[in-house]
Amino acid sequence: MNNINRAPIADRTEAVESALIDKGLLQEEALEGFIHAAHEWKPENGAKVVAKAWTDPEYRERLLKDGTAACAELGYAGPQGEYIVALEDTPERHNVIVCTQCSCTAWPVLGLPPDWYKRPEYRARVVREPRRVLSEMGLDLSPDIAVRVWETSAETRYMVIPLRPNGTDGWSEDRLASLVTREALIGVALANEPQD
Amino acid sequence: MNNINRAPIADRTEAVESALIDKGLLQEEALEGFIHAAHEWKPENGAKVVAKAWTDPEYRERLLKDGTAACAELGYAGPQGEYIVALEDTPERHNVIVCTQCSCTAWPVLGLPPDWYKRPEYRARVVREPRRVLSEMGLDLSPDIAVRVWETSAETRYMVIPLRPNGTDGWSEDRLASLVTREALIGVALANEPQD
Amino acid sequence: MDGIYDLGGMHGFGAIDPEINEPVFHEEWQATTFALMVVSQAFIRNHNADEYRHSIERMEPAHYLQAHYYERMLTGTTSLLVEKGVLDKADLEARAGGAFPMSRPVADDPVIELPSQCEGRFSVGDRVRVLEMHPKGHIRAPRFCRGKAGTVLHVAPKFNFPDTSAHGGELRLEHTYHVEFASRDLWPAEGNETDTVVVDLWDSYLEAIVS
Amino acid sequence: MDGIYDLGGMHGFGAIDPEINEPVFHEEWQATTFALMVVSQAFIRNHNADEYRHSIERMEPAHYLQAHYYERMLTGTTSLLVEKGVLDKADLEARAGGAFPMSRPVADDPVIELPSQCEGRFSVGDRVRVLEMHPKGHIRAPRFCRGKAGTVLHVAPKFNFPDTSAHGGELRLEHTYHVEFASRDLWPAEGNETDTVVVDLWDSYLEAIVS
Repeated sequence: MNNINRAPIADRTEAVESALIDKGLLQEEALEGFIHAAHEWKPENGAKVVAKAWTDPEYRERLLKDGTAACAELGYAGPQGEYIVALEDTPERHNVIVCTQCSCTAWPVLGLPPDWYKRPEYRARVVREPRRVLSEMGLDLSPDIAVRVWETSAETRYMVIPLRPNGTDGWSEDRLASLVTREALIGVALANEPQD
Repeated sequence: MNNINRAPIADRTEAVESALIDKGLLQEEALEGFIHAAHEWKPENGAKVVAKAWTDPEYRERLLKDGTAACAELGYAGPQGEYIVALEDTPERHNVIVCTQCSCTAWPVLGLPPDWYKRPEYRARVVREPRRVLSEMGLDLSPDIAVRVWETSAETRYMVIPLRPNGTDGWSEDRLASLVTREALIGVALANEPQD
Repeated sequence: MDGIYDLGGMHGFGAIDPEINEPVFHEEWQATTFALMVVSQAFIRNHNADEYRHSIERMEPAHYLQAHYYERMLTGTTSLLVEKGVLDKADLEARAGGAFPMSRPVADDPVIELPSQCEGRFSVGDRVRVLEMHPKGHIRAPRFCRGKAGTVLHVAPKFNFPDTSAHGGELRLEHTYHVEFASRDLWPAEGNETDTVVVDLWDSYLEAIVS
Repeated sequence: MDGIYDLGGMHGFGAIDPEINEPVFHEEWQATTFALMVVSQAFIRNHNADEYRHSIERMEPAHYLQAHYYERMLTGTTSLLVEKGVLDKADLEARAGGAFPMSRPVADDPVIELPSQCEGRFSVGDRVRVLEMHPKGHIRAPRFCRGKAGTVLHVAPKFNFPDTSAHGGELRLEHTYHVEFASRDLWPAEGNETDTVVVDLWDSYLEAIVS
């Protein structure tokens, strides 16, 4: 039963598309809009939110109090962003996000999630052995730092506000944003250090 | 990682065999003996045990008290038969066997287990919804009959002694044995009714 | 359902393998599938996200584990379109030139009775326990926290209770709570004493711990 | 390990599909694999059945679920032969003309400390509870009965305790017990009141229930 020879996945996809078009339910161009939108949801958006929070204490406060509204201020809103909660890293606590049961993510600020986030390995392991997973991914946390893993099991969508790296005093928001990767917004990495 | 194109399973098997032969660890003929033995373990053996238990009350008593010894009396012993326990069906209780974690079976009296017994479907479902599984397999049990599912989690190997069908008075052991299938010895079927 | 999708805490999985500069989609069919998932919501009567999630959870377990995310998306979406009579499986297989495996059917009797909790019962700081429940249908409380005790960190707005809405049942709004569990309460042998896991849980999934 | 092999009670699986007059082996490689598994025991230092079972449990979960029984047998057996230095993976892949996936490595720290119980502690009729334990290595108490209470039906002879022997640890002999659980205690919503599940459990897995 499991060794069925499935039609190639591209052919299965085209079968659904062509069947919907032939039934008059879909116009081919309709798909383009959604594909375009998917490219507008990206971690660069979240990076700008973080950079602003690093430089503007009042914005940071608004972001922590109402993430959805603070992201919308910068134009980031939409599906999978109906209730955004920003998680503040501190020297004492590191935050990391997962969705063990599917692959929920805050699309408007993190983008569609990367493959590793959606695969069974990350989903199975990070809730149970986060330090080991982070270490394998290149982030060794001191045992003094508490790890808080956030399981995206309902409708809240999370983003991490990583610690601002040292040596970035006086940097512009744009320059700061360039230090914030998707991995940092998920919590499997820190913000990048400035390159000398 | 999961979509690896594995070498065909027959080629992988041959790779192991040829590597062991080239290392001088194995002579090709050595395998034949084990393959031959595998064909000697068969449900017809268990059927004979059941038929004898149906006709010889003292044997039945010995079988229930020490299944290993009673099977050995008829010449059925060997690997996966070191501690055999026979389970007696009654009008009030039906027994059914599974190994949820691998596929352990009493080889000498049941034979190597059939594919359906080793697949995830049976292993996952029969402990939790035995009545439904049995019904799907053609055995509808009255709600008045208790179901006892035996999970082969340690070294005990089980066989079921099904109820002797009506209309078999005076039958010889051989004739009775022909009514006992592997499915009946596992408990997913009853002994066959005599054909008119 | 106690299904394969509920992976949190399962042993036996290997390394995470991040890709540098991963594109939004790796292949065209993935982009198409994403868009088909979005537009299909319009063709499915009373479509909701819970029913959609469950359509993926119902995939054959071996297929689920092996499939790419967008193959899971296509399988779930198409299964719903076929189940609702919008598309026909035989027609799709003819078009695809081969087998097009669908998700397995919804279980009989998929929902367990949990009283509606439209008034939020809990506040920040409350100690709560997740019910030890095992419905055959959709549920969003991962198994690793069922039966476990935690503390409410945050009260989130009300959202549709997924267990009923996934199965065409009652649409009811309930608060969800960010409930923090000590990692050691979930997996005694692992983690640091200070490590925690926060799970976002509907009111109906919880009971008060009276101390 | 809380692994994929521990399937008892998992939802989402379909119909059982028995074959009429099934042969002992369907294909020649299956017979060869069976014989290779048996003879290989001689080439593996201190081989035991527990280590062998665990070599299969350590398969990649997606591979495990999808593989035929004899493919699981070949993968486990070959993984042990490679791990023990008898065979070489690269050589096998060259011979096979393609990838030959092995089982994943044994976890660090696979065994949890359980005191040896060489004297049988329980008798027929005793009420016992299965410990709520989750080692990363081999264990033969299925998860569906951990933490649950049952009654001893039968005391079986002593057998090697698998959790330690699978990992090259202490060889210790303990009685196993046929412990009967009410089906409703395992899965409250299912089965009849009279239905039960009997699990064969080593002494170390159990604790007495003092009433």
